[in-house]
Amino acid sequence: MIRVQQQDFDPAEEYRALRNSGSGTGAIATFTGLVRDSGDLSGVTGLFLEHYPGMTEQVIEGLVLEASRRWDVRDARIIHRVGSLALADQIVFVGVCSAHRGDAFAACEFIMDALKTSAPFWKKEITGDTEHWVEQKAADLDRTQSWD
Amino acid sequence: MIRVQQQDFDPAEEYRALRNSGSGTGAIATFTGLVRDSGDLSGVTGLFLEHYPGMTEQVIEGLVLEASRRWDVRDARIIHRVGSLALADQIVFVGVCSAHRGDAFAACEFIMDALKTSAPFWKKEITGDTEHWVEQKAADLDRTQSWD
Amino acid sequence: MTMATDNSITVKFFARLREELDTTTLTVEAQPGLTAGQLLRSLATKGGSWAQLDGEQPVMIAVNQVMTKPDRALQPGDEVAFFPPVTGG
Amino acid sequence: MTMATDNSITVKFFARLREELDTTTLTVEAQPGLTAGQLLRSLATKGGSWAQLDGEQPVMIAVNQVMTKPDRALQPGDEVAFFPPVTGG
Repeated sequence: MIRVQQQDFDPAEEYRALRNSGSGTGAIATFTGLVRDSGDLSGVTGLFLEHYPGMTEQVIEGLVLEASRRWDVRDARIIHRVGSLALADQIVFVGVCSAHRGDAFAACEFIMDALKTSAPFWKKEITGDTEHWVEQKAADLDRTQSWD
Repeated sequence: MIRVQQQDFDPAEEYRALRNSGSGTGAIATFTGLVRDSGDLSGVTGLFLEHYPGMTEQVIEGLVLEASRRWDVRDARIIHRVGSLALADQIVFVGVCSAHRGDAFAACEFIMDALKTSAPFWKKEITGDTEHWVEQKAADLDRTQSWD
Repeated sequence: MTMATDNSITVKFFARLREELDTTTLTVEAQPGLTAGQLLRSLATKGGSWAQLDGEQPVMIAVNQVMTKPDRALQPGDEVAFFPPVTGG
Repeated sequence: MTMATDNSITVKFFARLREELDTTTLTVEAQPGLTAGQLLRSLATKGGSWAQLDGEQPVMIAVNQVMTKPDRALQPGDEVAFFPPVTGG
């Protein structure tokens, strides 16, 4: 399940769906990203998130397929918000369920890392009345390459 | 927050508490373990979980301290159930929030791995009318040692 | 009104590029052998904020919604997108 | 009724050991220099299911609720626990 949407999401609903994925599920790993007060800038009051409709969903589907090739993945649920977000808002959710905990952790972290460097989303930080397009971090590229 | 209890827990409540840990929180990683139908045996219908009251809580507190020394950990919430559990029941919850996603994932997985090899819990698998104390897995020891 | 012919290529811009070029979409004529990188450099010759497309800042390229390298040859009907390195998640 | 004296050591068993020995807790007298490992081997001499304590299966040892090695010397008032490798999570 992959969703790109403006509206907020409820991780509890996603967790319930993962938990109901069958009696072989022993492990559920989830990640949620929130808008925090310091990114490239400090004093961040909000974000604007742009994406490339169509391509985004395709890229994320590819990441889930790749994760499923590498690890035991019973189900994966990914939500990414776009548009205007406020401080402390939820941005992204990645949840994976598996028979085994190592697989659940690895697949969840892999999808999250790869999403940051290959899915066409762009973040603009807002601090009061200034705006700043976030620069890609070398550290994020390194994290993604570490899965190769 | 560390709890060892017979009753079930609600990961959504724990997530809410983690989310409210302050404006510097950008990442929440959670793990939930469920009773699944095949462990040492196949056709598992339930578990019985025993622990060493007092020592358990101390060991888990030590793991949280160790994780906080290694990574940025804003808050960690750990729940482990004991007593009789049925198939698909929730066994354990580990949730960590941090400024950064890498730290949240690492601290969550470290606590979960270390909990499996150093916290005094013992699992008995029940399959119909037979019972079987689960044996410690070499793979679990390996995973814990990989953090050294 | 100009109808897009079978021979056209749609070009899209996103994020900082979209804003700085003040352009969301434009249409160009396909030319035999034209690569995505050549198209990018030809757009850079428009000058002004377009000049940045000529290597000043990293520009990522997708053709038909799949990330690609600059040497990818473009076909009539292709959708090409140029955008800054992605920063979601 | 026997009062636990200042000189006693409490011994606890858990999980498979607790069941097979049919013992949750017992009390032994502290002896100068007695280590946790020596106590374990002395309990093994009771025979029957106790014999397994002499190295047949791995036994983990905690003293005062902290995991320890068999060469740990025991003091009066200590709480010693013997149990199989842990399997929670």
